[in-house]
Amino acid sequence: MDLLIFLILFPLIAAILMLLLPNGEIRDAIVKIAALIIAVSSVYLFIETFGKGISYVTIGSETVGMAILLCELVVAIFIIAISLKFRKYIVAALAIVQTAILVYAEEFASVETGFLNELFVDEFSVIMALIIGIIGSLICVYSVGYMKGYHEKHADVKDNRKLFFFVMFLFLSAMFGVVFSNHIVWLFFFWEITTLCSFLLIGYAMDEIAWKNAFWALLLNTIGGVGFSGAILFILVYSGNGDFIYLNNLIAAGPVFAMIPAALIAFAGLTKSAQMPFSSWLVGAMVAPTPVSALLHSSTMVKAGVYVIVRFAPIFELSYIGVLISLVGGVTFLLASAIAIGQSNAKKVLAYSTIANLGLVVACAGIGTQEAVWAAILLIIFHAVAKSLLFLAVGSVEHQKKSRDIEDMSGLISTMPKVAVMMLIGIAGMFLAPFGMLISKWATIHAFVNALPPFGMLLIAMIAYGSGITVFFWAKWMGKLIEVKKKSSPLKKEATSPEMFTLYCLTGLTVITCLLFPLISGFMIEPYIVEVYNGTVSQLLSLNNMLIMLMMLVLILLLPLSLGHFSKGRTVVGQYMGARPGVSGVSFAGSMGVTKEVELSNYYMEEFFGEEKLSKTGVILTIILLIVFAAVIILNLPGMVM
Amino acid sequence: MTFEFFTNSSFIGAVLFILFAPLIGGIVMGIDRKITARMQGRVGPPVLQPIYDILKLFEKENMVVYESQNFWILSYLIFIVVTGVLFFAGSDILLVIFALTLAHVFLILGAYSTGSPYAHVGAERELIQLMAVEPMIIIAAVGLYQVTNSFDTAGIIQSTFAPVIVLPGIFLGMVYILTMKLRKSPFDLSTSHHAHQELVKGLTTEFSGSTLGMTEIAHLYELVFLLGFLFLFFGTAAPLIGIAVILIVYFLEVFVDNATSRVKWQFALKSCWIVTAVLGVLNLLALYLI
Amino acid sequence: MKLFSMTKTIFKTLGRGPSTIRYPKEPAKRYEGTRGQVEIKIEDCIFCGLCSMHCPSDAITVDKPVKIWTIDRFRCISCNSCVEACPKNCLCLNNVYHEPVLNGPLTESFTGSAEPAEVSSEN
Amino acid sequence: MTIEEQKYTDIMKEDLLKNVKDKCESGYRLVQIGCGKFGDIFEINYSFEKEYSFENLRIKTTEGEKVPSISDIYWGSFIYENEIHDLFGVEVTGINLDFKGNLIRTTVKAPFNVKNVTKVKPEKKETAEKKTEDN
Amino acid sequence: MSYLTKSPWIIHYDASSCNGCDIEVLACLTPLYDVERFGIINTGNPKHADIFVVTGSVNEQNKEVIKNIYNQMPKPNVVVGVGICACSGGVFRECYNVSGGVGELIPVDVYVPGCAARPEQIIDGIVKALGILDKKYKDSKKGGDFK
Amino acid sequence: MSRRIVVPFGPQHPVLPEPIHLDLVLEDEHVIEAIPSIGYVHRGLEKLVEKRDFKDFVYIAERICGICSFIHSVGYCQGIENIMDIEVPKRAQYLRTIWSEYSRLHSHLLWLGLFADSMGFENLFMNSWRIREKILDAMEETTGGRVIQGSCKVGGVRRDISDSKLKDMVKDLDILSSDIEDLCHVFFDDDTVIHRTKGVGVISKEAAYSLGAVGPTARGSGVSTDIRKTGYVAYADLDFSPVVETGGDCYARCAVRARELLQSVDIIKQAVDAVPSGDIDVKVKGNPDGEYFSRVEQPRGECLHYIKANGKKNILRERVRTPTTANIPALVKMLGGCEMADVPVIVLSIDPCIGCAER
Ligand code: SF4
Ligand code: SF4
Ligand code: SF4
Ligand code: SF4
Ligand code: SF4
Ligand code: SF4
Ligand code: SF4
Ligand code: SF4
Repeated sequence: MDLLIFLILFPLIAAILMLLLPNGEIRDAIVKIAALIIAVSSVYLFIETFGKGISYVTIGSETVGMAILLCELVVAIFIIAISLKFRKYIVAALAIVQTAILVYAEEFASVETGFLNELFVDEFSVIMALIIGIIGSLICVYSVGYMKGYHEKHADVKDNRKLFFFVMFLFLSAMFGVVFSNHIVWLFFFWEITTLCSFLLIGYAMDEIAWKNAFWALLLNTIGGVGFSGAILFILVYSGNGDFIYLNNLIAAGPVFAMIPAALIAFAGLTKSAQMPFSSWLVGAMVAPTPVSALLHSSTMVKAGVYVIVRFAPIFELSYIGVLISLVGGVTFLLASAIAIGQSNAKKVLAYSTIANLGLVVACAGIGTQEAVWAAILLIIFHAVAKSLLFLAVGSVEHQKKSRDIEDMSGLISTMPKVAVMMLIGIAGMFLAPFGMLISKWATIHAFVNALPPFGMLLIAMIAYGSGITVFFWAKWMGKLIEVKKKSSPLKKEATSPEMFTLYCLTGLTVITCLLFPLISGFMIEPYIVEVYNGTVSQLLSLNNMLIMLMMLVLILLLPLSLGHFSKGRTVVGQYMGARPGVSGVSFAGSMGVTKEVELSNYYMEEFFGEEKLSKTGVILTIILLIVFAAVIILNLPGMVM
Repeated sequence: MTFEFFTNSSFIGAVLFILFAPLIGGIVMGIDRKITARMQGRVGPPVLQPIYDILKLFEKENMVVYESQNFWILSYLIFIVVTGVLFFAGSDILLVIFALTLAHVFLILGAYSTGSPYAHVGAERELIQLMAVEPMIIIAAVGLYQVTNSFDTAGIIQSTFAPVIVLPGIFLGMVYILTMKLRKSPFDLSTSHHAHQELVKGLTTEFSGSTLGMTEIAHLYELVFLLGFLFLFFGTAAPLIGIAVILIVYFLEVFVDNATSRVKWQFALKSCWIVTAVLGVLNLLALYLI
Repeated sequence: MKLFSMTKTIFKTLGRGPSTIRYPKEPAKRYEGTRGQVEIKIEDCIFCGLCSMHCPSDAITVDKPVKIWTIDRFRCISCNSCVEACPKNCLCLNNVYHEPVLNGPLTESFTGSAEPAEVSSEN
Repeated sequence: MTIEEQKYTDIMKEDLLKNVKDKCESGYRLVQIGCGKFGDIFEINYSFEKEYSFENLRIKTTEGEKVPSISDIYWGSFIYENEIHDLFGVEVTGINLDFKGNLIRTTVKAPFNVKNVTKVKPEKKETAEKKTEDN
Repeated sequence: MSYLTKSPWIIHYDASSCNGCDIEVLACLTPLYDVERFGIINTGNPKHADIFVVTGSVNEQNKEVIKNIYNQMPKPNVVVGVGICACSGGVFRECYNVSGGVGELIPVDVYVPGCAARPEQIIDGIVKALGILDKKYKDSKKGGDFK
Repeated sequence: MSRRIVVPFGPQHPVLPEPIHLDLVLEDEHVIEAIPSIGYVHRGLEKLVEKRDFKDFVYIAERICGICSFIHSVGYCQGIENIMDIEVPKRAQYLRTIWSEYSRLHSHLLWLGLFADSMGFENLFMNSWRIREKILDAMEETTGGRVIQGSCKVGGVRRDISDSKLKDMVKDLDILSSDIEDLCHVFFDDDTVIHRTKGVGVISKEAAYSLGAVGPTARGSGVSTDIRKTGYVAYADLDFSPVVETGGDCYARCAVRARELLQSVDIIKQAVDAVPSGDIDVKVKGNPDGEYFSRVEQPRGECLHYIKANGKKNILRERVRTPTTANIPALVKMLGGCEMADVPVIVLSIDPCIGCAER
């Protein structure tokens, strides 16, 4: 399977090319071509491996292994150096610890690891690869248009687009690495690269706040990194032979041995996927240019986090460790959703909703049953598509309106109809039946009712409340988009053509994934589950229900046709304004002889859903959960040692 | 047990619902208004008044702020019908709930789309209500599943014993929620049947003629659906008791409507969530002890 | 502090039955003293104009030379002032209200000849 | 049969604020401010009450003169002062909530400052004619 | 008979009335007179209303308000002027700020004279208005004025 | 970007029987700013004194407002009588008292209904008004008018009430008071009512006094002021003391009015017991010359009629300062920082009567 290697290396080559090319048409063209190649090859990978189950690739070369370890060290040194330069001593210390553990494990562990089957691919990897390959590269295309505008508008930010595109492609490369690695040290290596990339991208503007947030992200991720390296240490120290350094072997070993490393890696996954109490880095990452946010949120970074947790899900089935992870996810889902209500900054809303959705994935993975994993993977897919669409749409609006505030998107349907409609579809994809996320939520509920009582019920309660909350903040946003106070003619050009192209593609994807969801489920997720759980899957959602969903979707797609009917023969009158005199449009004669204008803002209810209060609650709750989590691990350790 | 949409019985259920729900809903609402009037010392309107109202609305001019508002309301009506159809055809109850939410979101979007201050506040309040009731409904569905081991209404209704016996808390919680769903005082926050003291007409301020008529029809469909939902707690195991209890519950709703002032949204939200937690979640957890 | 303190009143009201007067099926209730509209015994009128002078809303016009007494029903506020002012007691206020009309103004003229009073409604 | 003794104190406009302040400090509440135009003189009454004892301060002013607002002393006086401005055209300076002639909006500016503003002959209904009469 | 006559919804506005007629209009809604017997509901929103009940006379300030309400009522609709003030301006007709009855501003279909108009009279007036409403509906259907 | 919602509240709004408007600036539903404005029903009737004979002006005075119509006519007549030094017969004074208190009953019941409606308590509204109809019946039977009584005139009253009718009226009132008590119980005790009224629109005693609030608005804040205590008409002979509550919120203002209902019943009973026989009016000769501030206590509080005359048939100036005008400054203060849902409740809690405030 050279394709795997190609997918990892090609973006890397593209990245290096980016460093060499100057700003301009040529580079833009190359970005597009490279993106196309990546997307096509990921699709090709899908076709190649379709129905083949799991397959392995052996590099088998000591040199590559050593090179990876070396690179790992270089990355570590870079992180340590830059931390020291900016006097972030804790980050440096953590990085040192993590590297030390790794080096110790590699060099002094008593086992010979060998190099065999370092890479692998199965349905889950392919799904992830498709997400990375298609959505990730679309975001790169979008960046071509966006970054030009970005620098026109932000004269104070140094134009470092070379570096920008370099890191973007590097990121893709690392992500492919993460999902294809079977060798855990390799996995860790790619993992660290994503940390580094995100650090660089968040800090792109290079001003004080950007650096601050970048370091914050780095700090939390290195905490996770320490956990990860702990897992490697554990494996190498306690396993009788080196086999367990391979993911497939480790998972096959079952909970008795794998529980602790799985838990530690899952802990790293929690940090990377921005679960509470680590969620703050993702919110801080909003300072980066919008494509970066889109990339971090939809197809890379956080997805790496949930990817590893879902990978280990079978280990967690019906275990307390798993329940604890689920609860962390559940609490995160509930509270992050609630916080989103109080936000009017579109990107922040998206950020919190990402955190919340990942929380749901984590909750599913922690439960670890077949249905739960099925739901988790569905969530990952739908979330990636819809979320990237939303981020990019927000970015385009931001360019036009000079604001990322939802309140400023009022009446967008009249000024930027195309983007607004796409945004509406994206939002619908996030919470409405019969669109994607809702299907997943449905599956999640089905999964939880059968999970480890009574925790399943607790999680159900969280979902129940959380879904009410979700409806609120998405629906009010939709409302804002279509709320036209006064009709105005649409902008001629809503965004640059690469931007529009990306948006169209993603909108199409959002709809298509919903339409094809029975197929995706039947041909990709179910085989994976069958394989992992060594058995047949129970009917997760009956075909009937899927058909009904499809019919609803078709209905929704058809309904806009009625608009034609309604555009005739209606009497058009202005809004009801209390019959106030002096009304023209939405302005009216107010008290004291002043003419006022109607303003319509959404509700934010900060007395209930204040960011500070809720984050604090979430952090405290999850820290308690993590302490219990640590206690369980430590209690389990002695047994392992013997 | 499993639900087959295209079987005869579910098809009949769906068709019956589409045809007769507005009529039944209209009569129930008419009786509601009659009883309300009596409680106020008045004679009240004819029992068929709600139906006259709707027929009248279709005779009126359709006045709009923007034409698109009609689209949202049409979608609202259609998806309320879809909700009911799925429900009475015996489909997955979670799916039914999601369809209901979808329908309401359409209604809310319809209100938003007019850009009117009163409709706007009404829409926000309706959203708050939606958020307030959603948890309870989902928990009710899960509770029913726990008892009957089926998510399909067709399966739930055939339970060998009335689920209400082990789900008393959830049933009461649903009754509490029902007040909000029926937009009755003390929870008639977003719009109301008579003039609304805070919002004029709130949500529906900018709808007129056939558009308003459609929301009213949707309202009737929803009423029948909600009563049907309550019936699930009795099922075929105790149908007569079920009907009797539902009648009593409905009378109580009318009574409560008459015996309370409107509360503020803060209270509405808090109380619904607390009721959900205390009656709903605890009931769910208690199921494990049995 | 209690919920549903309205219960007693509600059930009392329910028990008592509606207090509605089913007007127009039932006749309207009226009292003897109810102030309705001005009536004139035109035979007795001497066209002195006192009523007109004391009418707070200038509803009455009196044309002495041609002996026409006119009242604008759209102006009369049923205040009884004219009745009290009339030296001949030829005015009175009955207890019947004027019924709604489709268009106005609504003036009624009475001519003081020996002939029966002529009532006309001009537009 | 006087129920309440009528107490009037005529004061100079310049002393108004001082006198009002005295009233305020000795615990009176402001009952009303009322204006009347008699001849060319505007008479403004400031009525106060304390424990059912009812007293008036009265100032006189003419067209074009300004009257200081007492809203710094009695916050609620704006309602009367705006009203006097709107109906009589007396300029009151320094009102805390100045409606700028929009409290009571009238067809005729400062109607109480105009003689015979009402229609003389009730038959004449047309607004146009009414307006010509106003002048 | 169209259904309009079975379910007339009203909107009430106090042009410059003295409250006397207003409270009588309100009294019509209350138990003793209970106009809901005829399907009448006080909607308070012009866009839902079929009958516009105006009390009091028109003055310079509320002219526009009355017009706004009238213009926001979907057709067919009728206007009922309640009270002498709405008919002609009543006792206040000569006030400088009163320009006269409501009929001078918008077409009034039924006048209910009286000061204050009695609830029974108002009911009569509304019943009369229903006939006109029906007629307007039929005419409009012939003419196809609206959809 | 601000999170403001600007709502044009009124002039046409179902909760407002009369037009006023407020420019509500909200954040969520929290009121940041609410500036009221009036001016929609200004007729300019004070100016009519130039046209109307001072005796006929009473018909206009009573149409200043259809609710305390009667008390307005008392206020006006009393002013003229004081200028002209007319001694009004005792029986007339007692009848004026009785009708005034009936007006208060009718007005307070009306208000309780509207107030209940303002918080969406429809049944309470209906039941208040159901009871009120009984009061109106008594009014119509004795004066000839349901809301515009037209039975007060300069020099006395225009109609007498027979003693037997007076007795019947007291009997009816006894029956009514049990209904009224049931009703008041709801306003006092019901949780949902308390939720809407307690702590809403608070105005302290000092603020109420210095803002010049009158009537139940002032008394709800603990300011004991009641012009009836000056002893006009027959109040000097009757035993009562102002109803005072100290909460300063909507609940307190509501409680004041609810308790005043029972107080009025009591006053009427006292008056009926004490009503002397004799004439009901005296002949009025000549024209007034002088000025007078006539103060009466309306259901909404102190109302002031200032009359200045110069011996002509037409008086020079009639100024009416109505309770609502006096309460508007307090209202402005109450509205700051409330919830949107509270706005109708607070506005109604001062029982605004715009008709007379603007005249
Ligand atoms: S959208 Fe915002 S961050 Fe992006 S370029 Fe424009 S202003 Fe800058
Ligand atoms: S819900 Fe409200 S509007 Fe509807 S009937 Fe009841 S009180 Fe009236
Ligand atoms: S009745 Fe009197 S006013 Fe009339 S003409 Fe005779 S004397 Fe003159
Ligand atoms: S009753 Fe009054 S208004 Fe009517 S005509 Fe007589 S004096 Fe004039
Ligand atoms: S006052 Fe009497 S007699 Fe004189 S004109 Fe009038 S009605 Fe005739
Ligand atoms: S007609 Fe009479 S009661 Fe009606 S508003 Fe006019 S003055 Fe008042
Ligand atoms: S306070 Fe109100 S009820 Fe009383 S007279 Fe004035 S307007 Fe009428
Ligand atoms: S406020 Fe004025 S207009 Fe309104 S009812 Fe009272 S007196 Fe009449």
